[in-house]
Amino acid sequence: MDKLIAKNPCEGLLPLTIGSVTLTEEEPGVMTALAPYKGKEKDLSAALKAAHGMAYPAPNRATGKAGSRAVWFGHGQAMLMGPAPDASLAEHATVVDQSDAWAVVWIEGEGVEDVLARLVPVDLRPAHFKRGHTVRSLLFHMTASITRVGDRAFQIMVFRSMAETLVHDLKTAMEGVAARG
Amino acid sequence: MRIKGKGLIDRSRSIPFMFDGVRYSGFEGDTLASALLANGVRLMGRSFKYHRPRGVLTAGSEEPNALVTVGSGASQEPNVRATVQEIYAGLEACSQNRWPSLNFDLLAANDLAAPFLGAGFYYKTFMWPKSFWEKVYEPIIRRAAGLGALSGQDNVDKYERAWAFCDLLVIGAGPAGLMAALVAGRAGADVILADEGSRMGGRLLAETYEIDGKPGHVWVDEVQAELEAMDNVRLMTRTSVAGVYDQGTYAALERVHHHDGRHPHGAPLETFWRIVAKRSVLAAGALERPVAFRDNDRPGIMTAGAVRAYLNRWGVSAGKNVTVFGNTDDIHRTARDLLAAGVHVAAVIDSRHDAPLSDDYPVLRGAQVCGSSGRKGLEAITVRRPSGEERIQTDCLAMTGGWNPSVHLTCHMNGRPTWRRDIAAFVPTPGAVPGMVPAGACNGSFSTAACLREGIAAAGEALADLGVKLPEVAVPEAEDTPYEIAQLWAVPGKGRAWLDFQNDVTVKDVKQAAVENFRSVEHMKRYTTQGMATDQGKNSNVAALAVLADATGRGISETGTTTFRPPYAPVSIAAIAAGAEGRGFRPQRFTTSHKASVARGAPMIEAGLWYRPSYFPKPGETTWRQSCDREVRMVREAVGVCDVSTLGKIDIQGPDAGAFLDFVYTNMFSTLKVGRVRYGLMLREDGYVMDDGTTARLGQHHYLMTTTTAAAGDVMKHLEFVHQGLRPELDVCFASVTEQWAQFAVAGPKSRDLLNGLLEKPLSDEEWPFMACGPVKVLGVEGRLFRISFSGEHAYEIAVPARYGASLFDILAERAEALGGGPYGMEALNVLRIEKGHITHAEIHGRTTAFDIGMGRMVSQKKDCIGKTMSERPGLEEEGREQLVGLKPVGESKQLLAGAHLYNEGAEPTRVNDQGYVTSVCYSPTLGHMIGLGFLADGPERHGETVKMVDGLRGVTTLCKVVDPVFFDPEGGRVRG
Amino acid sequence: MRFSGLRVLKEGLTGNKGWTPHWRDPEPRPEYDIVIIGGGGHGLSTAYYLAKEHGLTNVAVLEKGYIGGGNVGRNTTIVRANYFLQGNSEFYSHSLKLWEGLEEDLNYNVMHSQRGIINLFHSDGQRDAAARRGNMMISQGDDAILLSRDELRKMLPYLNYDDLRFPIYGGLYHPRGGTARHDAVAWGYARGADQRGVDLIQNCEVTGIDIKNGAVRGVQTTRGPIRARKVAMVVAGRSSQVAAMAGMRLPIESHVLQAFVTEGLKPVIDHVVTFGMGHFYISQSDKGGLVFGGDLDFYASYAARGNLPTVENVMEAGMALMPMIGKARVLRSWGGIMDMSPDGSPIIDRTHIDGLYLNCGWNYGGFKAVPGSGHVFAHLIATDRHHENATKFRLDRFRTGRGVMDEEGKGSQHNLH
Amino acid sequence: MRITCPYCGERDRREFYYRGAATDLDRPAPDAGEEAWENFVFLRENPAGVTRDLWYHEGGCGAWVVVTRNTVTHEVLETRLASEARS
Repeated sequence: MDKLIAKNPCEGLLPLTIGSVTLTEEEPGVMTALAPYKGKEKDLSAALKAAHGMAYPAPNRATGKAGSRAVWFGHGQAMLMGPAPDASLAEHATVVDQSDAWAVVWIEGEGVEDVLARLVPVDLRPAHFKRGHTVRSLLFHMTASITRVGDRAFQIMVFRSMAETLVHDLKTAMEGVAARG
Repeated sequence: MRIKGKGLIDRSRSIPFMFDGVRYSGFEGDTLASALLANGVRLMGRSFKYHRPRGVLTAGSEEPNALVTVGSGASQEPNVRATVQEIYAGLEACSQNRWPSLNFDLLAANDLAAPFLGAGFYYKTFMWPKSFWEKVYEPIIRRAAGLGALSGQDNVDKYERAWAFCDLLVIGAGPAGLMAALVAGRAGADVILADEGSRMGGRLLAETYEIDGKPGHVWVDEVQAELEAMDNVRLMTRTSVAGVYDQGTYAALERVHHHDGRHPHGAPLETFWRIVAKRSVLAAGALERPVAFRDNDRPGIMTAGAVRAYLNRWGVSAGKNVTVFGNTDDIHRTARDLLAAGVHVAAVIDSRHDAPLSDDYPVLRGAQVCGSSGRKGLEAITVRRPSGEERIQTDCLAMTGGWNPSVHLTCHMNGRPTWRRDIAAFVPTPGAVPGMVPAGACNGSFSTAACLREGIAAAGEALADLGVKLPEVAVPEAEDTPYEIAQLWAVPGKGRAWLDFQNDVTVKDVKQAAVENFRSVEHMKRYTTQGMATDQGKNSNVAALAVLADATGRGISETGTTTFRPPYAPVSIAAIAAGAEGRGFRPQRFTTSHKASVARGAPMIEAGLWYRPSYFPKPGETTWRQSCDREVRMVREAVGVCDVSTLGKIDIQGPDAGAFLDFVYTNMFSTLKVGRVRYGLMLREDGYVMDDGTTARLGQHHYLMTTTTAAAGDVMKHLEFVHQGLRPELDVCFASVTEQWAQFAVAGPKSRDLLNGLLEKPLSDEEWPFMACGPVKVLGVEGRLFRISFSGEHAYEIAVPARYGASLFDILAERAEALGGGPYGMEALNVLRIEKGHITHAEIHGRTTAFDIGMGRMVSQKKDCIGKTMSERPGLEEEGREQLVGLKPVGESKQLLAGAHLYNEGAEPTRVNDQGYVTSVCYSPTLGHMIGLGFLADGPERHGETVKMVDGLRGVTTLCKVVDPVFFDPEGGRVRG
Repeated sequence: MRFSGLRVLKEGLTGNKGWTPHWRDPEPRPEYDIVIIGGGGHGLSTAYYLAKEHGLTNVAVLEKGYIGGGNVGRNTTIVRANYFLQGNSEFYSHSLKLWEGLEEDLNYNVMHSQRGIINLFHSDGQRDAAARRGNMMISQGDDAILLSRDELRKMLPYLNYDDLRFPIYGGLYHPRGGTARHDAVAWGYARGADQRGVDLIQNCEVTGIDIKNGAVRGVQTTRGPIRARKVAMVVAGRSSQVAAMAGMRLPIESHVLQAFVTEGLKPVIDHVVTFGMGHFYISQSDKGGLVFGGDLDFYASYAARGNLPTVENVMEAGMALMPMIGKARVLRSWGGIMDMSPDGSPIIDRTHIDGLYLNCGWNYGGFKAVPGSGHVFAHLIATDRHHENATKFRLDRFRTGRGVMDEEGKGSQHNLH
Repeated sequence: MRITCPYCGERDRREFYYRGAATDLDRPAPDAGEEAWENFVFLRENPAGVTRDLWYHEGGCGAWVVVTRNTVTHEVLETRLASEARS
């Protein structure tokens, strides 16, 4: 009997360390896009809190913690990352499985902001972009979700099909920063 | 000539370099220009038009003469300013625009023909005989023109782009900029200080000024050290701010490795910065302007400020016997600096009648230099005094016509500078760039003390808006000499007096332009080419317009300036485009079956950003057609597998999902049953077809829309617009799930057999009729199945979460092969759909209506939808429109070509006889001949008629029968069977 | 004065003292038969052909700034006749023919250089579209050649054939396409019109259009009122504002289009080359600068200056397509104001006001149209009938949907053409 | 150029897609007549000065934004969500 074998988006591409910065693939678990129905944002937030222990995130913010996070994902949308969504959420929001739609990487180390400054048109320096902050923006030519998850660490998401370009672009930037010494 | 003990160079480090094949040496800190001058080299280039011998004129990026080519091979860099290029061991530079050599340039003959080559001469000649312009004249002109040469080889160097953000960007690190950055930094503001030089300090490095009793450069070092220690301050040297854009966006070019010739792995040669600053202080300094007099372009004649810079910063005297000429006190400072360094000053020629006298050097008051001599370098000047003309031997003339504040960046947003009569210069107009405050010399304040004061004030003004309060700072003590100038643009007299050195524009040219009624400053510029050289008129604009003003009897203010446009200093294309070369031009999107397809030998072709397999060659197949024909037969006779994941998939949910779909599609979706799929047509608001695709109803409030691969992004944008902009009251949400699902078409009479091995429950026509959809378990994984068909066969599309895509493709392909089928690519997909008359964006190319493609009846009359009203305009659905038909060759020629045009059988193939065109063609292995789809005037009424297909490009004429666009199985029995 | 090589020689030998103004600067008279609003390329050529072809010389061209100060002096100087839709095809063909005799006609060297244009294509679909275009060009009587990738490699060896994100499949070659010296075109027409008696009035801004009983009577200007029987609006970039003076609302949105020139370089690019995947077009001027451009900045603007994202996009396309230009440095960038129309094609028509004529909506393509536009517009003004090569540029085509010429297939969103 | 997205704050212009005049929000009734529809789909005020137009935060949050700005100076005066600007 045949069996379906799962593959990660960045398989064969990561991990990668250049200079002081390390890039690894993250396995985020279940990813669920939540889009609250009209006027249901508060109810959804309450349900989310009850079921998963985190509020529905405000724009540009992520709630929860590693392994169980809700990341604001744009106009009328958040991405629940980690737990399988509780059935109660569907009363207040559309619930769409996106577990396989995104390549998720973790980039960390001294100078990581300099690496991202080569690709992202948003100020991600610690004073302006703190832990728990997130943006929807561009990473070179790709739309991306970027979240600060540590003092020197970011989670970056792009469409799954673009994993190779993501790694290529980050690698080039990492080399440029490393070469500056 | 190097002067002992002078300069800010490191004499302990001697550096060898080459210029025009000759080995020289200089010191750490030298530019190519300073090192060549130190070695006694004066001739460094040739002018553009007359190929006049030229030496260095300035000591900065505005240099018009000393342009060289650095390096060779793919790294060859043309038009490098010798005044900016720092030397390093191994640097190889060559002069340019000369043949065979710099010293002996045959094209210098142009100089003799100068009387015939004046302003705009080419507009008046080269017209006879008619054919000679392109064949003879233009090629000669082209070859003679241009400066340096590109290598012609692909770029191999790395470049980089980056972003930076700050509260305050300070542009220029002279006294004003340093002071502004210092106080802003102390106040805790987030500061970037950028300077184009290799070292901060600006003119303080070139002059002998003291600040707070210390030599200027020592003060600079102290300030720099304090700034470096601040976390909130970022210092960027070798960084030229090139452009100012809206809302505080600045472009800057950092030269990262030009100065050392090193290429550490991954290191960029240049970085192109996008700096976003809430406020900025412009402290760009000023540029000195030459004076126009006869033959003022000889090597050895340079600006006085450059002579001082070479002396004070690089310890080089530009001559042994120097003369100085000008109209401000700067000439006396120049003489004093030279004398202090032990250089002989032959004479100081001051155009002002009340000029100060000196005991140390001869001063000729009220005098002007009116000519020069010396073949490839200055030997003597002629001075005109009230008493008569006098010749003075000299090997270097330091001249000044005063200073032009560097107002350029304040003009990038359409600001016009303001003329200040007292300093005979343009200064920035306040508010020209929102949030930018000019300070110091660029603002027309030339003394060191004024620069320091204005630096503090500008930082205060800029930051006050941001709520940052500056600490009290004492203004350091420095010279505060008033700037006194007597206007002097061009010394009257015969002969040619240069304004634009590189482009060889003289005072006469400007006057002639005025005579010919090119009196607007823009006309003069365009007619003479003044200001269009690599310095963009930095050395010539003001003097040229002063000459024009004089020639037209207007004031300078009234005459106005041309427009300063970005970039301030030229920026390489490679830097601005960094990262986009080759495959980096756009992201690459790979399907989950990509690797497996490549492993099977499939050539991958671009489909938007995606890659898709063209065909899957089998052993023995030598052409794509063989593979394609086999794949088509395979689908028609057994089963084929094709990755269709690239089609856009949009998940649409909410109580109003049905109503929303009814509004974006021409046909009804609210009436679709759960578990069923329907084909939908989408219009643009102007009534033309936008896209098509199938939409499945997965639940009461849950739909899944598919779009074409090409239009996926546009459709998403459109849906968001319709929802947010036109129908925000509808409770509906959508999410792209294109990437979540890997989806494969399984098509052919044996498709059900293939799938039955993978699904929990065998498929039946009762449970799974044509256009059914629903959830399934695929080898234990939750998936989705759609019984839809693009090929016209009994077919399904099966979807699983993308992580399983690669695995499922392998299993499907292997099982298909076991059933006598296999995977198929885009070529076969295209043939299958043409055989069925299915359209793609080759047919819905943005100019076709539902009426044109035979789907007019799909525009429901029961409801409004996007595009409906405009689709009912008379011109969009009337007689004479070109409409979709099938085409079949019936004459001798059996060839059909997409892009060919259609004519009536007996008509000449001319535009006026045009009846339509062919959009898609293929060889149909099913039918055994070529078939085509096209648009023909009133086509549907002409089935059975013979028309003529003409392809003039490829010399093919084919008689075609007009037929129904559905060539194969018109009843559609196979999809249901 | 007639220009010739001999004249240049003679003047050179006598100190260049005999040159005279290329055109006069007359004071505006109180009345003309025809007033043309706009002293750009199209306005000047209209005046020229009114005088030359129709003997109408009691004509004034009113220019608010200086002659040729608009888009005719800020473009990438490309001249071509490679359209594929009826209406456009015959018009640009007509215009190109006028270009081909322009130097002799004007006695002015506008440096029309038929160095050939190559439009690259990067997919089967693009090749089919190029073939459709090329076949239309041929059936119109113009020239077009379909080049294979191998033929291109020989002709343009410097393109990126091996590593391009969107590989080159081939090109559509239009040998009669090329470039011209933009300013000279304006000056040549200005001089020609002036010599025939047309008054070119600079620094004269029109502030109002006088209309009485549905007919035009003249214009108000910053230099006083001027009466006229016929008034022609030829003010691409300001069409909406001028038409508003006549109470008209146009199907026009104004957009910035940037262009770029590099420092002078020895010849490396002999043709005009366009990239099919990044909207990029380039040629090398006779002075040696690479002259190139790309997309609009895409937002409505009258600022005549652009922004960085478009600069970067254009450079990206250039670098991707021809990696050898990396070390060329951009010397200057500028922006023109484009009249973008809802189908990407121009409007040359009468208006609902008697004696008021409209010429606008040139999108990206106004420069190459300068001779043709002036020629057919002069015909319309003089005869009140559309020229046979410009029957389809009607103002009402959007309302009726008849004869829409959407070459890009992008529909009514103005900036997508 | 920088535009303030009501959700994301000030962002570079490259993150946005431009559509055109905000009159695109004022869709006429299907039976409003030829003139109203021509006006809506094709004709434009096209002012040299303050205008309202529609931008889509495509490289960001996906919001359609009505931007009030000056077409001569490029000054941005106000931004609002399209979904709220209309109601």
